[in-house]
Amino acid sequence: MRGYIGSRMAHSAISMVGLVVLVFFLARLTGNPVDIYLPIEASAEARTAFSEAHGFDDPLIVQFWHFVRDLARLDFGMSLRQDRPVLDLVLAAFPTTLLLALCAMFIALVVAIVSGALAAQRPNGVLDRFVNVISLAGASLPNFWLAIVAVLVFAVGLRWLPTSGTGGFVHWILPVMVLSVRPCGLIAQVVRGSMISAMSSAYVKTARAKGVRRTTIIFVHALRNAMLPVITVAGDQATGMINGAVVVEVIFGLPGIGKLMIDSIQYRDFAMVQGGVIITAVAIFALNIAIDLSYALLDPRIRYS
Amino acid sequence: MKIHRLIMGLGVAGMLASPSHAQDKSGDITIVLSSAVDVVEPCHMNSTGYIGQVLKANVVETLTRMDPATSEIKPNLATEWKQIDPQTWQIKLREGVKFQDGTDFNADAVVAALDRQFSPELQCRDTIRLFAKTTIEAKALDPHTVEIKTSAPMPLMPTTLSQIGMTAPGTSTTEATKSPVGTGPYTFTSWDPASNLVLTRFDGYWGDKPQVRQATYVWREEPALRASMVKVGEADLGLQIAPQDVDPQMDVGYLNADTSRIRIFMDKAPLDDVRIRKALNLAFDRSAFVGTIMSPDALPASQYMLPSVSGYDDSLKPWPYDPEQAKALVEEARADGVAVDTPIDLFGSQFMQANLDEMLQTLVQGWQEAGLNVQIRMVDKIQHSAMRRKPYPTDRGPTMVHELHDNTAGDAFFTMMVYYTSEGALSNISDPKLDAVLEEASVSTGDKRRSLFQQANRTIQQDVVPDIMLFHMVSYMRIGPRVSFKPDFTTGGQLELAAISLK
Amino acid sequence: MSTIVTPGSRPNRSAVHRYLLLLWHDKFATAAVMFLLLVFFAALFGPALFESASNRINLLARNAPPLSFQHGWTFILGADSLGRSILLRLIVGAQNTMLLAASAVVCSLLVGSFLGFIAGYRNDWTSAVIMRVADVVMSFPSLLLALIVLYVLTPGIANVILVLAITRIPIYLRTTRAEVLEVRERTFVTAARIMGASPRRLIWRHIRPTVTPTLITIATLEFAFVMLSESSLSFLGLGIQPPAFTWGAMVAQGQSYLSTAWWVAFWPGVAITLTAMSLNLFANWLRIVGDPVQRWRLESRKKTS
Amino acid sequence: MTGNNRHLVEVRNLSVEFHTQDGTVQAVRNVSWHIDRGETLAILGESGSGKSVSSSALMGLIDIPPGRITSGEVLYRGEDLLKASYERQRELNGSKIAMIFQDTLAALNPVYPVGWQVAETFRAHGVGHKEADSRALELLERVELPNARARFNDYPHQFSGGQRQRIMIAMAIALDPDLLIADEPTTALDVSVQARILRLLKDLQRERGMGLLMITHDLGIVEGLADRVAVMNGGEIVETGPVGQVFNAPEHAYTRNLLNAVPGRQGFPASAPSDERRDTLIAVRELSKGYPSSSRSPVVMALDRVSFTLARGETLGVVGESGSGKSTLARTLLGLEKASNGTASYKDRDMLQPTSSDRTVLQRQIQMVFQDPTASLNPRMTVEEIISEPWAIHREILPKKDWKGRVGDLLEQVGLSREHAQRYPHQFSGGQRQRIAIARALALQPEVIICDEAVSSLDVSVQAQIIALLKSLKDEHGLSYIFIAHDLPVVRSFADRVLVMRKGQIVEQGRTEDLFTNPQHPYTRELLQSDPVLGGPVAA
Repeated sequence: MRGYIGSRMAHSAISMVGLVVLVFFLARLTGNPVDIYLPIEASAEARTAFSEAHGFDDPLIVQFWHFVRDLARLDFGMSLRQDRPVLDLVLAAFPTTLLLALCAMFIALVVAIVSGALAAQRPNGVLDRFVNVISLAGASLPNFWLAIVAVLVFAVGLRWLPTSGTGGFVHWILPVMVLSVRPCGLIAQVVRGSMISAMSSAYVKTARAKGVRRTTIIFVHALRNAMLPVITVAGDQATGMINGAVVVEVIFGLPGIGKLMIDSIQYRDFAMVQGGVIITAVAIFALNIAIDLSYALLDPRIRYS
Repeated sequence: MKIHRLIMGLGVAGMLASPSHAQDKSGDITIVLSSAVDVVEPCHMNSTGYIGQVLKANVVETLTRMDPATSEIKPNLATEWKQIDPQTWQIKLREGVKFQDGTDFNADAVVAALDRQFSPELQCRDTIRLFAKTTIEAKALDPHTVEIKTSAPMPLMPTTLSQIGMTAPGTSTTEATKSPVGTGPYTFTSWDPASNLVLTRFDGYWGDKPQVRQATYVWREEPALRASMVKVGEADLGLQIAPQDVDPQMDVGYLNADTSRIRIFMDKAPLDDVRIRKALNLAFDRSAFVGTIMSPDALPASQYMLPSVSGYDDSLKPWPYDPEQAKALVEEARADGVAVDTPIDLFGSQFMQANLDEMLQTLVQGWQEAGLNVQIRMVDKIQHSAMRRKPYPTDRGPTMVHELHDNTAGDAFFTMMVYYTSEGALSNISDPKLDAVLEEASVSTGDKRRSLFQQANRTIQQDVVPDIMLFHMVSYMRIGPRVSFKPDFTTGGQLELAAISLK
Repeated sequence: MSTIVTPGSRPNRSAVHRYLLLLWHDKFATAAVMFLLLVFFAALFGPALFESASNRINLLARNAPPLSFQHGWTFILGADSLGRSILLRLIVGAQNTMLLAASAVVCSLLVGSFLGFIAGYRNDWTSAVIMRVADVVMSFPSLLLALIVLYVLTPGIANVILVLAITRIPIYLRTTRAEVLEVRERTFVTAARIMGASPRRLIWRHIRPTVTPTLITIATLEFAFVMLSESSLSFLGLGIQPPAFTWGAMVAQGQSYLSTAWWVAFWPGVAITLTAMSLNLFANWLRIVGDPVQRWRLESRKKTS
Repeated sequence: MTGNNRHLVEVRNLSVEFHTQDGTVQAVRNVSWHIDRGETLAILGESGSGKSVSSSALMGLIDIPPGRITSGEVLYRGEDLLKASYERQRELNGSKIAMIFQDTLAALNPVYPVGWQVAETFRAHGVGHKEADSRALELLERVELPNARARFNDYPHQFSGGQRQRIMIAMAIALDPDLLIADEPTTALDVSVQARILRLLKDLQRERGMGLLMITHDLGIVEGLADRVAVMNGGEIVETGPVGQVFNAPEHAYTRNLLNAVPGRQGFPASAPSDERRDTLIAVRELSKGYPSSSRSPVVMALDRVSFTLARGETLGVVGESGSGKSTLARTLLGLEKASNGTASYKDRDMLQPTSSDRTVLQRQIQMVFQDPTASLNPRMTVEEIISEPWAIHREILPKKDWKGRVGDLLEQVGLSREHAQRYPHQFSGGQRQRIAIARALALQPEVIICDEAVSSLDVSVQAQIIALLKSLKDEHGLSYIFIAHDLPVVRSFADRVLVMRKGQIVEQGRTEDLFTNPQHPYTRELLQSDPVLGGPVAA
């Protein structure tokens, strides 16, 4: 197992190198930041001075070398826009995204698993059809649409919840709800399919022959076996969220990593984009390893092979 | 399970963290801005709207100030000023003023603040914009008199001084400050670039004590959210409310100093033909936009500045709507062999104004009916900037760019030299006669200066036609029931807390 | 429980007729196909019939409400912020929407599954390289990648397709590889290998048909996802450029009117959701029909009911 | 409720129908049987005979839909379980009536430790966690699971098939049920293991006085274990009575056919007097194949210096228990595995590292028939596509226009009809599928066919038919077979020569008759002893 994690980390490291190279050069293809940071009427001299001061006039390969050299010392550089260390800013934004993703995934999983598992008890029954339609609809609604409607309904119309921003528990309800709709729909679909096959398996028959209670059969025997594909899809969704629940963060004014990265590329704050991508990639690689470990945790056959 | 506990914990922490309700909060207000305040360096505050809205006249003050009603320059931290010779100014300072950190405001402090503006590390946007290549040398003549020598004549020094913030002498000159200190009525209390910024009343302020005790700035990019926040009472002032969300009960519209136009690059056919440029202006009905896509308070524009700016010519009227004539002009040009069917690229950038997409699409439809083929290309902010300034990209066909300009300084100079002279960084005109007029105007003063600029404006609109002038733009501010405030065209760059009164 | 079907028990009908019958036995799929046909014809003929009408700006009818005939029958669904008929725009926009989503899905499906077949079949260094590249793309925030690519290139329809296709390739790649790894060990593949079947034949005749149903299911889910991503790009100002438009762009454009004219964003949202659901239902049906072992489920329903 | 005049369990006139792909199928019709405590009843039948349906009804395991009970009663101590509530059925399941299943790998939940699963029987019927665990451990020790205490928390896949069956049995007898149903409990097991499991069941039955309902297709088991037998065919009980009586004097034609189909029941054919020298087709010398099992432990030898020859027209049987290296041998010869050492040649062509032209010849001349015909036929191809695939691969053999005719010929050769060509594999029974697989193997007119457990998964009567088919094909085409099997009677009835393999080595080889009548190696003797047919009744 330890060897496995080791090899996974090695793979991740290789991918990370690719990612670093990619993000560095791709970002720099998007133009010189000087046109944003200086007033539009700035003279050519002022622009040259700005480029020199920030090293944008060095050949790309030299810039890359500086970047790699600093990175080796875990120095992600300074944000061009905010004039603060990139690492501080990224690490300040990351918890928001992480918490958002965790809560949304948790809610999505719970709702999806319960509804999907119950729907699977009678394939093509009334409940099954209902869950199917609702989850499909949930999976195909635009996020930003849902977000604004949710604000208009729950914050402005009913005045139950604050519109946006950070603060207490109540501030998280709307964004988390909005964010969880799509994964919930997708996961419910997977749970349903997976549970149908699990419920018709031989071990469920064995459990019935032993006289095990129905709820135990569904939620202990079948569900755990049905979880592997669910974890795969959930992991995929979680990856997307860690990469930034951009739309939700933008609309609700949550200072998360997705918004940070989108803003940064708009402002050509390259150090920031690089830092953001690297840190989220670390999180995503960690998540992938965690997913593999949870496969092993759920299924001993994987654990011992 | 753990996550659940985490959520609960968060909720509890949030409740504990919010300040106790027992405290008197009647003097506290919340203002919701449209973009994040992630920089608070005062030497960018006149070039970056949201920095100015937070800092200018609240935390950091200027030596002079402009009266928005008359565009006149009034004393502020300076009590009087005089021009000794074309390149020397003498300024008398107000006495008894202290910075928020307790240091005295005196001639040395002003010299330090001016020098700081020119620090190469800071690359102050205000300095780059206001002084271009001109340098200055400031020195203290006595504790309350400063002399400024400039490398080139600067007749508008008092106006320029209304845009330079006086930071405390202790402020770093090598890196952007993250807690600016000035002489203003509010101290910079706290700032979390991710979520909010708080200003608190400064008790040692030299002027009148304002009503607002504390102001919290938050930001939301989504206009509907800003509107909702004021509506449900989460904020007292909401800026940049989208025209479609406007509720006349709560929202106040005001000319925001921005004028929109479409600049024509006159170098390629068919745009090199003045008939085509006129046809472009005649082919749509400006008044039809007002109250639909544009706010009902927007004004069709004839010149690239507000009527209150010195140098504006009242006699000029916006181009009329005359589709027949537009069509005729195009046909005439076509008959003369002008390639009128060449597709024209119209560049725009979403961040510039609300409903831009819709406005441009409507314009394109009008031009299409006049027989011109224009296609919209929306680009990123940075590409938009690169498109607008010299040196211009060379590999392009006939091009037009939508742009906005605000002249809050009150003098036509700040518009005309940049946009309409051959040397201007954002100009595509090269007309020696016009250059001569503008050159003369820029060094003149008084009525002569004004009438020369007016003359130039007439030439531009009627003979050169380098642009399609659109509207003087309107912004809406949503004002909550607890406060009253009257926004004006300076509000885009300055939001004086002292001008807010509590009900 | 004899498993032999006596020959001749099924009347000899043409293949088309037989499939139509099979379709008729799944009422949900029938409804879905009918809706998809509607969309298909709209996409095919919509622009030719209504292109100019759908672009006619009429500021007087701005945000005209739905279910009102004041401006004519074409305004039954209301008008958008420029007074254009939403119904006509939905019909005309179907072409770009379908073209964009289908191209993006097909591109990523082809490239992703091709790489997946290679990675799965040749379990050597090529596989490792492909997987690492997939990891890089996976961990690169997709919206950020889209922004960068669209800043570098211009946001024309081809580039939007490119961006959407690139970011979704890993999904197909990983699924295909996992399936291939499993299917290539099945006995019937071994049997063909013993007979001397070439790798190409093994992949094309044996592995591909087994993997295809899974890929099709994913592709239909992805279809919705691509429509939504395109919408998000429009929301961030980087989608398809006017005067061209898609349903996603219509939602994005209408979202700023949600509090005053909900219908502007609502109808295109409904169109996206219905298309996504129909595709999903159709794909379920297709999967059953395409599998000789499952097909009887539809056939027997005809006998029993 | 404990009236002595009543049977422990009685099934009366039970009829059940299922909805399947071909519409409604009568799974059982008017089935009646009964069983008492301490008694062993065997329900004997081939696949699809409906032999498991009544026991499933007894435990409420028939899913509704697709199944539907149309008539009858299932009485447990006089109580009709078909009318029992879900909760009442649940109470009885596991505590009064228990069941063990055939495929233990599927029937045990793969993700929970075996101890937990055994203890669950207790917990489901109200025993506390601690006590359940300790009693589960006692049970595992009782069923002689080696190292039970240490392996309490291991998972099903970590045990061998025989061990898993012991775990299943422990689970079933936990609450001293009145009736234990064993549904094909030993089918997938090696003969020696099978013998031990059956002995264990018999002991437990004697010890606890349970009724034992044995559902099986294996006549040897019935003969060795049961008191009474009910023979089922096509959903009906065709004959029932004490085992001795039914087996010695079968009344129903089906029973007689079934008994006749069992290899060796009529005595074994004297193996062909094939002493004349025939040319050698395949020669294998010192063939070895090692797997590096893990970084630390030593190399596991799947094949250890194996040498033998196959002559033209000869049938070479390869026997041995699972894991003995039989299949690895086949796979290595076909180039699916790389040999670590040794040589193998086919008519002087190197089989292990053939040149590309040799490879083409080998691919044409040596074919294989697999154990599981369902898995070895691509479910998405029609029979015609499957059989003509070899020609699609080796284009030069047959022009495409002739494929259809040849497929028809081949289908007829293997006893199917031409019309079957357009069907899909799932529309055939197991035996028919195996015929299709054989037709495919014949398509290239090979000289050698390797049969890897080719008849193991088939019913006895079908098995006999397939063997007969193979025999006739051999005579017609002069084929040679390498016939891998674990079923000794089958091998004895079919092979000319036999290799006995154990742990990758050939422990003994010789002419079939010599080897079976006069085994030299102790392992061969042990193997023969365990076989229910060859070795005599288990209980004896």
